[in-house]
Amino acid sequence: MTPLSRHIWEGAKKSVLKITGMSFKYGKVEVLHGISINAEKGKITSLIGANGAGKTTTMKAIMGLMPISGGTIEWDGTTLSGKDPSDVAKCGVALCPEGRQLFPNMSVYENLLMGAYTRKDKEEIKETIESVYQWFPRLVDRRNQMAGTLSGGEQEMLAISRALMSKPSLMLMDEPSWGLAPILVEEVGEIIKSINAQGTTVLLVEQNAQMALDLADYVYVLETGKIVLEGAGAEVSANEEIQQAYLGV
Amino acid sequence: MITGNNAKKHFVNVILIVILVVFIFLPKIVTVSYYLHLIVMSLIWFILISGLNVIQGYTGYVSMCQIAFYGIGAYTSGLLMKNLHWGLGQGILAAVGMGLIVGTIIGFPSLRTKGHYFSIVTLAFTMLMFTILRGWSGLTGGIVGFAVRPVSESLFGIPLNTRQGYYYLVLIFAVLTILFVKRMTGSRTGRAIIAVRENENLASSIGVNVFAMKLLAFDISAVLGCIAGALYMHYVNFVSPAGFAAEYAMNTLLAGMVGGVGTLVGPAIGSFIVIFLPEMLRAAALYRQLAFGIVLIIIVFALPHGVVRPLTKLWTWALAKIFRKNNVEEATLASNK
Amino acid sequence: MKKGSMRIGKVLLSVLLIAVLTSMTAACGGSGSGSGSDGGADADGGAKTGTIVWGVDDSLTGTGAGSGLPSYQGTVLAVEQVNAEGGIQIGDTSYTIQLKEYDNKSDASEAVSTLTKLLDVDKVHFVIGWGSSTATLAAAQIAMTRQDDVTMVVGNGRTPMLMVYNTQGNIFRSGTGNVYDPIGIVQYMKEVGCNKTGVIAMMNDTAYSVSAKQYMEKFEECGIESVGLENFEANDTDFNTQVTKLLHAGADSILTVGNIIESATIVRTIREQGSDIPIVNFSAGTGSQWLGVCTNEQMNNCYTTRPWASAIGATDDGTQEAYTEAYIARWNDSPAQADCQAYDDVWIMKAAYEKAQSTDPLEVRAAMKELKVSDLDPRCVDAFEALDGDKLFDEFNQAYAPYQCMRWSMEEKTWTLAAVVGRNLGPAAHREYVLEQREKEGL
Amino acid sequence: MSTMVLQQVINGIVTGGLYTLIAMGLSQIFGVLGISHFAHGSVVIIAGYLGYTFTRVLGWALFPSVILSIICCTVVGLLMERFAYRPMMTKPQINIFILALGMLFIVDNLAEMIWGPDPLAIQAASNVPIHIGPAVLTTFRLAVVLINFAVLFGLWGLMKFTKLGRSIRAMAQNREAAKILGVNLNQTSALVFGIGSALAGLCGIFYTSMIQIVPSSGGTLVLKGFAVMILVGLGNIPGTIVGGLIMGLVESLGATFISEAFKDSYGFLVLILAMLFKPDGLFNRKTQIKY
Repeated sequence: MTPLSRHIWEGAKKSVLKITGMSFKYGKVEVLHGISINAEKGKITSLIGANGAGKTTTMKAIMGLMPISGGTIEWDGTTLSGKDPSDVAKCGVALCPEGRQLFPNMSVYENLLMGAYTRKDKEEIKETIESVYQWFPRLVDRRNQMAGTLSGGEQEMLAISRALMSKPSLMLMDEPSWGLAPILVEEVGEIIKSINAQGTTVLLVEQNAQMALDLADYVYVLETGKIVLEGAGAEVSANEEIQQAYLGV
Repeated sequence: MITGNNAKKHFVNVILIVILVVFIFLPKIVTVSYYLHLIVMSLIWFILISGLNVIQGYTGYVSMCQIAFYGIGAYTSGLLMKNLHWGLGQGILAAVGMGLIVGTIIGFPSLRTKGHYFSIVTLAFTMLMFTILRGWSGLTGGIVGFAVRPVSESLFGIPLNTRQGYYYLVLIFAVLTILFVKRMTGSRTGRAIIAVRENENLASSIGVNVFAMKLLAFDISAVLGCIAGALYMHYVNFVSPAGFAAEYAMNTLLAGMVGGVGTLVGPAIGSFIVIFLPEMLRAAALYRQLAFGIVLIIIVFALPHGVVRPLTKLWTWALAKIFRKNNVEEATLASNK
Repeated sequence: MKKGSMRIGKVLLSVLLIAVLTSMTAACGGSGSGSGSDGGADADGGAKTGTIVWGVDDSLTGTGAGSGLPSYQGTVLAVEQVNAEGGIQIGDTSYTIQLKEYDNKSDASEAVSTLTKLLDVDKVHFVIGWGSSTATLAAAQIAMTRQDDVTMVVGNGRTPMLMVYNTQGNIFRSGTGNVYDPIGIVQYMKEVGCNKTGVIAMMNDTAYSVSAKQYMEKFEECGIESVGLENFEANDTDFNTQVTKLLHAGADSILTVGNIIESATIVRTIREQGSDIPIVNFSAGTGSQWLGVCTNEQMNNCYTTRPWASAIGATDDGTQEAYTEAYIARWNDSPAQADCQAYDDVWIMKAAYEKAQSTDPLEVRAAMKELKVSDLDPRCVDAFEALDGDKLFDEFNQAYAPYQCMRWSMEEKTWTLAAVVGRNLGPAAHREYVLEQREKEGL
Repeated sequence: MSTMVLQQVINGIVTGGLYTLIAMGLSQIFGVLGISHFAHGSVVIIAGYLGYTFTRVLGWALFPSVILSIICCTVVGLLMERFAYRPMMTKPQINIFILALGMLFIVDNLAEMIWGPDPLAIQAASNVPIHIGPAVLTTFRLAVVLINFAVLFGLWGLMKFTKLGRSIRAMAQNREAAKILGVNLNQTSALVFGIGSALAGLCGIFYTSMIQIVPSSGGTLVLKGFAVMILVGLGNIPGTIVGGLIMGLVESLGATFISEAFKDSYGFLVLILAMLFKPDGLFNRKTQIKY
């Protein structure tokens, strides 16, 4: 796994993510009840929890896709809450959405170009595409193929690389392991590690608790919209309740 | 012991009978026969929009060819009377038959599409029907249209060529339509059609033959549309293609929409509004069409779910208000027993 | 009935709500408006005055607006002129005319609603206007069943079927029906060089299709070879297909039969296809209407042969010029075909009232039947033909007027009189046509 | 006989081009926003009537009045998107459907009141007939065909190779993903409306100069545009060009060989037959249309 070339990541050095007391309502029903999450700069923070605990809602709230009803979201000194997703993207935040959400009738190359939508520099975009191709060789020979025709693993790789195209300083990853064969889950884990190694702060939301715990420097456990437990990765995985609830031990 | 619920039912039945009585004596109350003319037209349109309600309300598909069924029903019974001298009864039966045939012919291609596509394809059918009615001048008399003699039959002794007589005929058909549609929605097939509206895939997964249900709903709307057309033909005794152009498809859409789709009350309110509103706006003469368009837009913005939803809220509120008092009495009655 | 009664209740409750609502308006609506005609002493005790209310039913919007709007404007112009001169004199009372106008959108159900409202709510006994055929025929069905309540005076609704439904004698028409003998016009066409003529007509209109067939019958008599009959629709906009067919069939002249604007577009299409053959239009329309579609050059070598009474110089006593001036002054729009017809209807009504010397509708109707051409005010635009006994109407209440043939003059950029040619088929042929149709319709 | 067929084919190609122009706007707007934009027909007649007013009533030269008419009708399209459709996006689909029809209805009546019911036409200046063998094509109609293909080719290029084109296509395929990547949906849909309305304006000008315009032309034209859109399936620019030509040819040949009376209905007949066999359109892959 050759490390991505140096120039992509200087942007990711300094920032930190602070979410304080965020709550969210679907109509009259409150789904998130005042959760607070901090993501260390350059660290992998992961958020685990059962299905419907509010993980994806949190990710969408950060990205501005859903208006939050309380609390603030701050990234790199600027408040994101209340911003339109296109502005959030301009602040260097990239979301690799649940279910990948590719553009099925556009080629791999065009999907990648869309990833760099917020960037104006033509030359650098070409360089980023070349480095992504080095990173994911399988995408090279698929470059003119319609995204809809790729396999599950390839689609996940395309989704991640599309998010990388905007040179994000904060990478939000929503269940990257969804629907992938175990060996591919391993591969995706390696990719996340190396992205983080380059200094990008990663907020990982995963149902696959094992993978999340292995990767994460810091873990938050979310149940029915509330943070029930938080701590360093090793500490949380040692906790019996977590093992019973999430690891089936 | 009359519990709260039964009392509500009795109250409703009483209102039901009162309404029926009022409608039976309506010709006596409404002296100016112009307004009786409007009420007859509204009842005819009630039957037409109830048909539209079946396909639109219960399968969620916006059909724009109800006005074409209206035209087919009118032309079928009209031409049969003019050329073969068929009577009113035979004319309506022929219209029903024609409704089934045309409903299936139009239904097959259009029901294969969904949502907006379905509406546009049905609108294309209305255009097609209008062009055929206008172009086939040998049979249909072309753009100017044709006339038939007033009906000679009479109903329970009242001659049908008078306005009162024809009013009762149309009233009977309207009541039959309500009973039929209510019976159908309550029945097993009715529930299957509603299941198709809620979730087609789910409905087919539990064994509902989705296409057959949609086609059945479409045929029912076609038959009701053709009956309304036949009734209109023998009431006005003259028909021209212009009355069934795409422009009037707008009126059926408005009536279905304003009244609120998928309810039994919707067609009643929608058809009365579509007939009475242009007459009220008649004073605007030159600007009448424009006013009608603007009202349409206002309704879309103000009442996205149609008139019925606020009305049903009002109705349930009124019922609750009346019967809460009774419940209190019963509670006290039961407690001191 | 228990299970569903809740929903039935809702249905009938709302229907009741609306029914009660409308019956209330009906009750108050009925008495409110003025009755057909009511006399009354003037406030200052001078000459007694009164008002007569007539209904006007025309297609102000919709497909027929092309003739409906001018027809309404012609009516208003005449009524204003009559009222300006003190209205209608009956005995020592002078009645001013009031109009109650409704738009029937040249549509059957609208015509039924508007006529019913005029009769039941506004209680008028005379309804004039009727600029389009469809609405007129629909209303005629009602006139047949309510002969005592209404008399229809039709202007430009020229469908020959109208008089077939005039079984009760309560429908009058000043505009010449389209059943007429085009022999005069066909001879004139021969003179201007039509040898192989292609016909393009609105065949699905009963009026125009009858005329087109009569033209083609007369072609043989006059030695003109007919090279094809093409069809088009009302409001059609693209005629390339038909024109191409006729030109390729070797036509050296073309006859168009239809509405003003469609005929003008056909002329333009012919000129655009590079042919300058003579074009005869069985159509009317003012110079400006034709120039709205064609250029002056394209109109060269074009003719029109419709009964266009307000053609300058149609009669030599200057009535057409006076009418055209008055119309342009009032509506700053040049007169077309339907307006002068409706204009004459008002003068015919005035003559009937003054002949009957009463405001009773049935007496006025009887007087109108017996009207003589000489009774009419000289300002009548149409040069009505005096039938036997100088009568205006024939036994089916149809009036007759000769036809003019006009040629386009490039200098004056409008139609100029070329010849007074055809006369209509006359009462005998009209009777034969009506009786034959009545039998077919089982009247 | 063969010269006649050639002439009808030429007539069909010319009118087919117009149907493509209007279908292109409808297809893009439907693809990106899921709106059946019936009021597109009104945009066409506004451009036509303005073109008539500028050239015939005010007597301006053809070129400036054409440009001004197209600009005006583009503004009208943008206003419709901003103040009519955008607030209704959250409401049930049927409301947008009726809103669009309502606007078509209103503009129809306004046009009748302002410009009157009679058909009007823009007097095309250079109208010299050109003879292609026995068939005839006026210079103006040739210009129409050429401009038509130039515009459509330009649009195809824009969609295929530019960033704007990509973002429009992306938005059509997955709104949320486009939003995440920084595409401003409101701006893009306004742009799509602008382009669509400009194309409709061009169609209005051509239609009014070659044939003539009546207040109800908007309705018939937009329906033909929809027929083409559904015939070929969504967002497929080359397909829409071919679809428009098919519609034009079917009408002119049908009118020649079958009967003139049903001229308008042949197009719809083709649409209905297409629906029988390919509910998703002739050329399109199975697209997943979300409602």
